[in-house]
Amino acid sequence: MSTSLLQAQGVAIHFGGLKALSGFELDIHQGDLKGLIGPNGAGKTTAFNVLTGVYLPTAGTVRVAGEVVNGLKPHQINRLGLARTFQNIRLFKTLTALDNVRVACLADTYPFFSRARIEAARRRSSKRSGAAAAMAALNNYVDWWRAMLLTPGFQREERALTVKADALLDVMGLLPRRSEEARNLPYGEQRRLEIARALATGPRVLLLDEPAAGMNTREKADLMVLIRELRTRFNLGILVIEHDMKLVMGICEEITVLDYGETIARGNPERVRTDPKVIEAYLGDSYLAAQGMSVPGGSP
Amino acid sequence: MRTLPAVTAALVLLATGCEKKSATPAAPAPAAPASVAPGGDSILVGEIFSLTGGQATFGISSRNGIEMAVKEANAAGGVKGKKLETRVYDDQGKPEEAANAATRLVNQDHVAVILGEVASTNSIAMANVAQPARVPMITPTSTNPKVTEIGDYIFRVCFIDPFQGFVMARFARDNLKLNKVAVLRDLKSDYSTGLTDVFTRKFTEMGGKIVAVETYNLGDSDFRGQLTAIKRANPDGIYVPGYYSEVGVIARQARELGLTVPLMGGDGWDSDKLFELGGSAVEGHYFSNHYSSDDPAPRVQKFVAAYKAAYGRVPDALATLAYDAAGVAIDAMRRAPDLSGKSLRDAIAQTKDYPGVAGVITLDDRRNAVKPAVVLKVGKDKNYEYVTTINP
Amino acid sequence: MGDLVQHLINGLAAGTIYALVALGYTMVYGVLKLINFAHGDVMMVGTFGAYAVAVGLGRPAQSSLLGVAAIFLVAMGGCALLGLFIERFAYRPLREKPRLTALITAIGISFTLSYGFQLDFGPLPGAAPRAFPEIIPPREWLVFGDRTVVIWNWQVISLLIALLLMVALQALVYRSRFGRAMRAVSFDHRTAALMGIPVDRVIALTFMLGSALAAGAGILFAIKDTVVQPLMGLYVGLKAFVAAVIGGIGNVPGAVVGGLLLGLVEEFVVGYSSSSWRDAVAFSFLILVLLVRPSGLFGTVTAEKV
Amino acid sequence: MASLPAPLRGVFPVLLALLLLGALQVVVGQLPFFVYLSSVVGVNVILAVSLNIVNGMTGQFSIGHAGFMAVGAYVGGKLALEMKDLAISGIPHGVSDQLQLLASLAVGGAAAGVAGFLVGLPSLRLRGDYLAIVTLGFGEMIRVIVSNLEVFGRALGLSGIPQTSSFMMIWMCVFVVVLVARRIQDSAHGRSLLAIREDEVAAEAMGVDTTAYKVRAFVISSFFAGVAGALFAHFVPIINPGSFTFVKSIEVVTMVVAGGLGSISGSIVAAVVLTLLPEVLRSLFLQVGGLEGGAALAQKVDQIRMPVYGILLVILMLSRPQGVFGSRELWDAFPRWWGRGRRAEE
Repeated sequence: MSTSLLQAQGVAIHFGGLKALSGFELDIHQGDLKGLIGPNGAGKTTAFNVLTGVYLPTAGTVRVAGEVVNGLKPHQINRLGLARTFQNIRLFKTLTALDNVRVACLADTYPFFSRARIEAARRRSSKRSGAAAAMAALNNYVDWWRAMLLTPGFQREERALTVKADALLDVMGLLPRRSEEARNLPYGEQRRLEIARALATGPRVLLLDEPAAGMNTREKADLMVLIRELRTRFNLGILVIEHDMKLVMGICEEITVLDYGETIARGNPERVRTDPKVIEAYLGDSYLAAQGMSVPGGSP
Repeated sequence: MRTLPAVTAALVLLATGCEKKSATPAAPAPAAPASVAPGGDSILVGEIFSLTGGQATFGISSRNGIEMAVKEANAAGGVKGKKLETRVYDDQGKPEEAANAATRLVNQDHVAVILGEVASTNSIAMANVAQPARVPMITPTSTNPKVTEIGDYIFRVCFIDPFQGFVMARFARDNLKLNKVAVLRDLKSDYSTGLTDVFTRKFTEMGGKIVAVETYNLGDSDFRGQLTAIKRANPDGIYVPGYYSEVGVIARQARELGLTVPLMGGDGWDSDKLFELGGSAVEGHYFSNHYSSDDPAPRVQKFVAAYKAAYGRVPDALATLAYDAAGVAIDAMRRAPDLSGKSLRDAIAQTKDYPGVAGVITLDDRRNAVKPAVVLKVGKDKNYEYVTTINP
Repeated sequence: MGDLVQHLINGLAAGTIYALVALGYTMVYGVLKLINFAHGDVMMVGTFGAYAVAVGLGRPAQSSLLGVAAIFLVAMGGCALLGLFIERFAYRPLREKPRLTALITAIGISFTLSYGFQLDFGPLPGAAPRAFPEIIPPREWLVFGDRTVVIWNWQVISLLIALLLMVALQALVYRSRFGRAMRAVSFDHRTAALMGIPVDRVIALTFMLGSALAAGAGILFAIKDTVVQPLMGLYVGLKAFVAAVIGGIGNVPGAVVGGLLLGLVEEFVVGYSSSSWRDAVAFSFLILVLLVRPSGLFGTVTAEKV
Repeated sequence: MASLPAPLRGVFPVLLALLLLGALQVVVGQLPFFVYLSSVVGVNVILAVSLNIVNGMTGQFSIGHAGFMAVGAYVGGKLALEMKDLAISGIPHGVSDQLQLLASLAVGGAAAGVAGFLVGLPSLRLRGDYLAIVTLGFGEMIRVIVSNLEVFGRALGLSGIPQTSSFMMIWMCVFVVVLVARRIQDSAHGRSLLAIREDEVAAEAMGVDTTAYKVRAFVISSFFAGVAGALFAHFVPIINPGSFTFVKSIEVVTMVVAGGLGSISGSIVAAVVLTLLPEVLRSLFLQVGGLEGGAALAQKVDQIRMPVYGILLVILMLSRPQGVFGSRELWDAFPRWWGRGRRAEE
């Protein structure tokens, strides 16, 4: 199979005495569509935060595209090809839909040093290469000047960015809403805008944190189709956190179940569904009482 | 990167292509005729003082002094058949506001003469506006030498900082016979720095020794750290060339820490507030000043009585000098052939033996008044005792 | 040696005031997560109130036990009301708004008070400093050697008051019902409201308490430095904030320790270097603490929720 | 303007402004008080617009802007003093003066930019109110350091700086600052700044190097504050530490907040109005109030300015915390007229 795009090995994170996550393993390749489930407070979002660099793991390693990313900042990890959405939608509220996506469209122009050259310098020396950082910073400063002087090249790039962003909005069915402020969009559209924004960073792996939360049945069905479509269209590996069992079971090929930070089960949907530990975790929690409806019969 | 050679070339060109400016550049055209008041039936006198802020009593006293001089002149029939009128602006103690106000006085109000500022920083700011506009300016109490150096339209009716430092150094050495003196100066005021410099030089020249130099910031109210450090040096006296707003508190805290040696200062001490803030702790200390209200000379006593009647208190030096500054200006207006800036300037420059309340005023060729200074001792009943006069 | 001890005493005396003001800062921050920028100016208003009462009482009465009590009570009570007023009309409407909105409001109030008091019309005092009456007649409490070290009665009284208040506040916060309510509000005021805690009242009371403390601190400050002036609150307020942050904002003993520490540091900078660096050193201290240990010396670390 | 060829779009507005301001210069050159007042207004506009880049666009609350203005004023002023007796050969003195002015603006701005970098690097790790207090502390520290340096004249400050600034020069600077602020706002960089303001965590997750962007915004903002300071030094005859206290910082903050955080045009309007208000009130009192009462009131105008700023801040926060303009722009109202309004282009 292809090389691993996102890999977690023995990842643990402790907050004071609380073990929020321990012994977490994950491996995502191109074309994978995996799920991460568990009761409330099981550590799912914590796992996302560790993978994307918001938290530094206490133990274990995270690799993105083969590179160890422990200690890198979220934006650096993002540039290696990992993008995410948020459980509690975190759009740039007062920016338009278009601008939300354009923020994430990283300009691929490098006025002084090519991206390849910077990468080469970075790989040659240690991870934190001064030369590479200097080159990137210089690039960026020059780019600011181009923006201030409004050079023809800069105008061209801006137009290219807009075209790219429009294309993504179109994919997510948001093109008619492009000039709307994000906060004014309905909930479902906000969720889709978040995905569009994540895609704009050009990821190879996409992490979706409860993408269907707050959606009605119809919207959820559409979303399932869309997620599958995205995977093939953008050659992605996808990891989904979801409360809606039906959705997860419906699209994921492999599911990892967390409880109190421990991985209690892993496997294909059928195996996970029948795993006694999983059933206990959900039943033992009052979770099932509240959410149980969704296990067999779909959402209320 | 292509631009780099071009930039370098430009820099080199700049570096090599510089020459000394030949003489002074062509004088800017004088602003609109400054002398004629808009109404035509009155002459406007501009005033700028700090009426708010920590040293507001200085500004208010000065304003009162000028007000009195103007009233007296108007009562005596005005000048050239016209009444005098004042236009006062508050600069809040800030130089940029002083410059702003001066610009307003010159260009909008078209005043004949500008009187103003106590703080030298602000006077310099004003002078830089008045000079190019050719509007004469007289500062009553700015003692920094730089003020009148700005140009030939800028005058003063008081002595200058170096003289005050000189006076106190001589007094400390000759009269008080001090050997070791510590200095506590205000960092935020140029006045305090100026006095300190000259005092230090003169005092050392005369064989004394400066044993400690400590600093504070205008607006502070705790000086124990500095005073404790001074106490360690065990001086015979402390020179505190600051403003009354801090000196009173300093005196109290010095006493509290067991420092009983005399404090010495300059005209910045001169305010009723000194007694209020310092209480009994300020008694027995010395400062140099422009005049003494105890002076039995009739013109002094007449002024003191009139001022007391109008404002309910003994005039301090600020009020007196402001009164004199206005007097010099009015006297010059009477002597000048017309009220254009040029004529008025010439008339002021020719001031000779003008009988000011705070001494006879003769302006020298650097437009400074040559006057003696008095040393006063702070007395028990909220008064100043005249100690001696020191001549330049 | 003698001057070292004297510097220590001076520093402690100055630090005591910072500590007292910092207590109010830290309590308000504790419940509201608001840097009450106007705290120092509330202190100034309280001090002017005390000044007015003391001058009104006149010479013998102002330094009698009853007179001093009256001065403290009126100033602290008046400030409590002022604090209540500010909280009710300026901060409460903004409680659900971004924190910066409240901070800007606080800055606005601070400027209104400190520069408003500089005006010289109506009952306002004008800019010139005024001598604060000697309501605690200064007496030497201890004198060492040939007056190389002098400790005054008011220095001891202030320090005792500060320590006493620290203990009392600590007990209030951790031992009383009201303190429990305060801590609940501090933790999450929405949840606290759901639990039946009268959040508005708790916050208002905390504000009143903090403002009253500020007035008390202001009077002790005025006794120490013998002057009152409208701008006195600006810098003391800032320094007290620095002290509160050093001690760990929201932490009662931390505020006192931070205040005393800052007072000592400033005193030694002034005594052995130059007063020109005093403020710079105080702010560098703040920046250093925030960068190295953002939760202060006694604070606890909290992780941000994503 | 939309039909303008791309290479010209960058410079065209500048050329246009140059012509327009040149023409205006001829007209107003003879009105010294107007020129003076417009200089004060211009400097305040630059300060407000530049602070808005940090406080409005990036959402980081700095209240130490006066410190950077001080750096620009002192460094630029000192350079001008050093060059005072020099002129570039081969060109008229007037032109040489203006070139020297430009040089001192650039150097003053650069020095302030460096100061901004040094301050921003550590402090921008902090958020919200903590950042605010730390910037205040840094602003004061800069002032203390400057006022302790012998080369900068300590308490007396610098005087005798050639008064070579002109109406045209100042407003050209204003124009350039506004233009740059607008172009940043309309560029990928500006969108990243806005994203940081809206949600720092999300921006970071979308690949925006938030720390670097914040520092850059801070540097640009400080640079322009330095330029404003250097300009200030060229029309105020004396600069001293007292002009750059945190009272000045709060004045600028008031302008930005009143205009609306994030609105460039809001900052401009607020800076103009708040600077002119005391002047207008003063003339009004002098005109209307009769001689005695009017003059007395006119004197009070300066006193009541600071408390009025304070009350203004409180009222604004309570009634309209987003400021008068919110984050909208004046030019959004006339997209066609302005050629390429932000939304019209999209």
